[in-house]
Amino acid sequence: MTENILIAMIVIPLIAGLLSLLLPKKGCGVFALLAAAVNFILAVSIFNKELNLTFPWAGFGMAFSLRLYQFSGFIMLAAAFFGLLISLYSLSFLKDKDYRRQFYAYLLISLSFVNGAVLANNLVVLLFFWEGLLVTLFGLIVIGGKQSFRTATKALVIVGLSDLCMMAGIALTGYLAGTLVISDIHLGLGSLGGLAFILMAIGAVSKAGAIPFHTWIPDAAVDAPLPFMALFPATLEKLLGIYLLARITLDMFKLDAGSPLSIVLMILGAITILIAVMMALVQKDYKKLLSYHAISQVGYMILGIGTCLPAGIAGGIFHMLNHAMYKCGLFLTGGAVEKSTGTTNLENLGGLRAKMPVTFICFFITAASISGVPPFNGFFSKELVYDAAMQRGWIFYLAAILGSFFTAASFLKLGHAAYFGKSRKENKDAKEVSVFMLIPMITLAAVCVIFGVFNYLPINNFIKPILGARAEGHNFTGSSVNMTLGIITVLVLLGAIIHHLMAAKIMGGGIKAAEHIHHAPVLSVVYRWAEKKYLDPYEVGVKFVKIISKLLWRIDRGIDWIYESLTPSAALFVSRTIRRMHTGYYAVYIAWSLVGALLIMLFIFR
Amino acid sequence: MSIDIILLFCLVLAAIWTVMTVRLIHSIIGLALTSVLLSALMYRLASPLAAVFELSVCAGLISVIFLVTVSFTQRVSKEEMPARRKERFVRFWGLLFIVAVAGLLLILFFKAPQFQLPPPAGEQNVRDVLWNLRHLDMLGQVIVLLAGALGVAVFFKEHKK
Amino acid sequence: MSADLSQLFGHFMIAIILLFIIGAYCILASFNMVRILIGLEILIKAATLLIILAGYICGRTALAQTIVITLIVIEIVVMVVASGVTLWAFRNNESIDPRKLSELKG
Amino acid sequence: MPSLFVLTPFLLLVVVNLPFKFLRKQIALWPAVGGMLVAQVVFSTFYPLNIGRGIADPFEQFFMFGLSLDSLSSIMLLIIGIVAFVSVLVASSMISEERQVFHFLNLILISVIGMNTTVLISDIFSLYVFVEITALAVFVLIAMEKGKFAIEGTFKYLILSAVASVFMLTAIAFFLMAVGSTSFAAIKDAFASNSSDAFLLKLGTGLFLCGLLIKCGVVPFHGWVPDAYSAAPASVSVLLAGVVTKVSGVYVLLRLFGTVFILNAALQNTLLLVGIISICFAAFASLTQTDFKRMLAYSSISQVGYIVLALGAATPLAFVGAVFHFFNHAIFKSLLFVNAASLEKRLGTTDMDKIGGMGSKMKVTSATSLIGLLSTAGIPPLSGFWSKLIIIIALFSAGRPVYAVIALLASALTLAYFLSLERKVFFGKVVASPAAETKASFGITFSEVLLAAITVAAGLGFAFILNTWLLPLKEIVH
Repeated sequence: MTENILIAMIVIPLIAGLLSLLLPKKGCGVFALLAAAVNFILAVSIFNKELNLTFPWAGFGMAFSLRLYQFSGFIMLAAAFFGLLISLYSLSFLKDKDYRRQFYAYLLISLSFVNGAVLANNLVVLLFFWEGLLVTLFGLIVIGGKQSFRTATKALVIVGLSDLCMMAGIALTGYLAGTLVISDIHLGLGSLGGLAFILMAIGAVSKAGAIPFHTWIPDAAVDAPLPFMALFPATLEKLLGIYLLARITLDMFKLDAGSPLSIVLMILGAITILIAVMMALVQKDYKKLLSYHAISQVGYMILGIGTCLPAGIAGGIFHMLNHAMYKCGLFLTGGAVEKSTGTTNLENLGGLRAKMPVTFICFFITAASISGVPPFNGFFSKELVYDAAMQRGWIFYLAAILGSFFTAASFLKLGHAAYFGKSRKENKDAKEVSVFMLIPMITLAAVCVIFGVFNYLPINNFIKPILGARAEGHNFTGSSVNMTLGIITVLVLLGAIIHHLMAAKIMGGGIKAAEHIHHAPVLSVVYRWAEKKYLDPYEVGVKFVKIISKLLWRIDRGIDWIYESLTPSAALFVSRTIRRMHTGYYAVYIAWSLVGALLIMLFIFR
Repeated sequence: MSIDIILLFCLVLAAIWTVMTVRLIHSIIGLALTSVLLSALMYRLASPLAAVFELSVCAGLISVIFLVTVSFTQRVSKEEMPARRKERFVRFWGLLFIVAVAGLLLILFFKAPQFQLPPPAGEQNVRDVLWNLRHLDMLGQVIVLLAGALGVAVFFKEHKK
Repeated sequence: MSADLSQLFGHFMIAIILLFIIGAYCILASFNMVRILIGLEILIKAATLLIILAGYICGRTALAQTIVITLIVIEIVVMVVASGVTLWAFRNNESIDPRKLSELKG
Repeated sequence: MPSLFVLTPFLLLVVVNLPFKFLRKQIALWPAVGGMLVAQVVFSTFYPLNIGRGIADPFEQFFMFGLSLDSLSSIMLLIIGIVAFVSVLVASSMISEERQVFHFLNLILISVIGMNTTVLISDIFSLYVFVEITALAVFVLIAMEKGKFAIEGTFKYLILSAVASVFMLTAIAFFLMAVGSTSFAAIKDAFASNSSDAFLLKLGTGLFLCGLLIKCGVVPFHGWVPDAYSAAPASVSVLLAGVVTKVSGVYVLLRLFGTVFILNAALQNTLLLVGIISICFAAFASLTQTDFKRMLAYSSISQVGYIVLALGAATPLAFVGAVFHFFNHAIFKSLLFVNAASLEKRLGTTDMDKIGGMGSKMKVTSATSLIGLLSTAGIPPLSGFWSKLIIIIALFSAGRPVYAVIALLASALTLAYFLSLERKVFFGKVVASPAAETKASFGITFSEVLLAAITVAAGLGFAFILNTWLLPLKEIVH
């Protein structure tokens, strides 16, 4: 009867979610926490098992079939883990919010749908849960406030459109493969196969939030409740999107290194990395900056999987896990700052290091992790991706490493502005947040360290089994796969730090606050050396980067403009023309009918 | 055969007159005339019962209905007539043209195709068919008449306020 | 199908097609609702004649007559309702010009 | 058994019209009609579950109606029952004047008889008769209040419907000539056996198709649809949009072109083209509508396009998808028209420029309308999604990927216009609140909740519905 546990994984959170709508507002948080804990325990208990469950569902080959194996178990475990942490965090964060009942309900239902989508072994079942997440996504953004309906609509339209692509992809795949059972599908990339792959991949990467399907995420960062950001764009969507991308590249289609589609994926990854990180660099809002990084990091995962090399795939999936950890952690620190100061605008923040030491330490670890500082986890996954990207072409590597540089730079800026510098009067009353909010942050930071230092733990337990035969004879663990690349990474990071310090000085942003770095024995020398020699080019460089960033901001908003203005106005034009054709005079309508009838008769007797 | 052709010709002429004539009353009379010719054709086609029905109901009752409607609504003075005649001609000369051209083309080029017909059935009496085989149509007629009665009640019955 | 029947069909068909043209033209070009109904009547008459013709040609006059009788009953009720609509259009607009009935549009 | 669905309402109609005063009392009329419809729903729901199929029909020997009840008819009966019941419920809270109530219920009964018979019939001329009866009853229903717009809408509907009748009658004449009979069985044999004249059959099929397309109201035969839907009184527009057009047009299309006629390639292409044109054209047209009911009418055209499209794919799966979409569409479109009725009752208008921010004031209406709109746009897990999915899969497997992709893109358009509607009406700013605010009545609220519940339940339990009610359809399609 162990198979039934698969059903329980879907049904228990769903029912709990619906129940929490009925509970009184005070109790629902605790209830949701318990439900999330049960979900987590279940996920742990079936991790590393292989189960199959099929029962007839809808005929025409659409059986309700679930399959638990290494990969799905891993994703479920991760999702359950984050679900648990977020519900714990929300307990305090959403204490006095009116919408918390709905929030918990959507959270639990989302967990249920994630479990279902991950377990699904039938494309239609997958689509069912996948699309179900769209509804909870909409609901979660909408409860944020007055402005959020617009954002929610935007998200719904963008994600909904790409899901329609995926629906078409699924229909096409089912048609080509002759079956809808995922584990039986092994397609080549012929002309139609390629189309099916592209359609499915659009669904996957847009769920993960890659460019150009990303524009709702920064908007949601401002409008939606913060735990939503930590839960959805930062973790669950990445888990699902990358999961599906990995499934379609690894199992369902045979994507080889060197095939044009692989290069398309890599280019998409590289572009996503660069554009989003440049965007992040010019943000002045804590949450918005983080949200752009949530987009940028997807690029690494897509790049990694797109290489189709074992190291790259391992790196991509590992990066997905790591990213979920640190980005979730970062958003949680953002939430802590918002909770205690009431703002996330960097211009109104400063000197929080002393007032919120625990938050600061968590921020420090997770930020270092996202920047790829050894020995935190981000470093190792990025190294795997670098290694694979280098093998496929130096240009991809260059894009990745540049992305890394700017990531580090922007987090230095963020950390500097929020935690160092002078304390502003807006946040002089700030104090450390409650323990419920701290525990998730600390947990995540700790895991970042553990997965970094003991990186063989996740790699051997989670990642390698997924790759199966592909991983034979490869070793992804250890300090770094490729020492040279590792050293370059470290140098780049140092460069980023220097860049930040110079920039901070030139821009006049609280340089004193960075003194501990400034006076570090080695750095001070490098710093002084750099200051003398490269000051002017540096200024130019900084300006140049800023111009590029501004330009990219325009491009980014341009994509937004296509979504928000161009397409609608074209549609409206067509619509108005059609409306004008309906003059209201009956003879016109009869004439249409007669002409239509004539055409049909001609067509039939052609 | 030739009687058929003459009747058909008259039928078309009557229809054209019905449409082209200026006064509505003439139009209604034209329609009744068309009906009469139609029932004659039905008689020619071995359908006497339908012909009787057509004659009594279409030529009679429908004309009455139209006359009632016109008497409720039409308000055209005699002075307006010439203007109306002109305006009507402007709009309807096209019909004459189309009918002439189409009629000519059809007469010249329309070849009656040889159809493959279903096997002949034993001749049945109309009453037998109507009363024994098509109960549903009878029910339909009853309900249609009820609907018509309701229509009259809704549209024509003035009710006190 | 004998040659006689074929010729008969041809003659009737020409008249029926002309009736369809006349009726359709009347419906499309009339500025008076009663005339539109008259146009409809002509169309329905053409269809009636066609049904009788079909019954005659394939030797099912009984069935065709039954159909036509039912059809005539329906036709008259449709005309009653249509007259009612015309009447109320006149009461609402002081006119039975169908051009006045084009306020619902777009 | 099948003739009960015709005779029961007929008997009720006769009883209601007997000249006894107490029978005309409203208090007896509403429950009688409502109860009859509920009974119809219950019977037709359990038909596929093999309950009540064995009940002998005493009328069968007496009247030779030649009715036949199969899986397709039972679904249609179910839909007719539900929607007519909802329409009666809505009317019960909108109409109060005694004469009007009497007329309304009589006409509803007549239209229900018409539709019930239409779906049970197996003779092409009787089919025409009952389609016409339904239409007649609905003409009077739309025009019942005799307002300016109501008369105008009725007029356009009447004229176009009469043109459709002419098409259908001509087609019937050709069928009669080719087959020598008007029963479905004979026509089906004629198609299958090759012993009849192919040209006449083709001619008849084409003309009948044109007539039916006018009745369905698909582009370019749709001119009357927005006018009639928006001009009808609230309760009638529920009936008209939810089931009348669907049964007298779309059902007949499904029945004839799915189970009786054999579609050749040209006919399939015709249906596919008409379907896809309707989907896109109407979706665009509804984008800039300012009247709630007009927008719904255009969306109705667009959704009927999906059904026609699926029929054009001509596979059993597509047919099942079409019927499922038919069911879903009837339910959620009625739901949306009930929402419109609710707005109309409360605010006296359905012009969206004059309505705004009703979300907080009309919670049930706004929530249920969201369900209806999302289901129409095909957002999972609501029912509309599943039927669209089946249609799309069927189109792919019938080798028509282009149509499938266009249909998908159009459903994105649907989403767009519905979201704009939702934002205007329920989330936007509160536009000067009208004086005539009354409380929503029980009838409307109940029907909203009922229909929304069916939509959600059909979405969550679509597998069950598909297996129980829709899979038997495969047997009647060829």
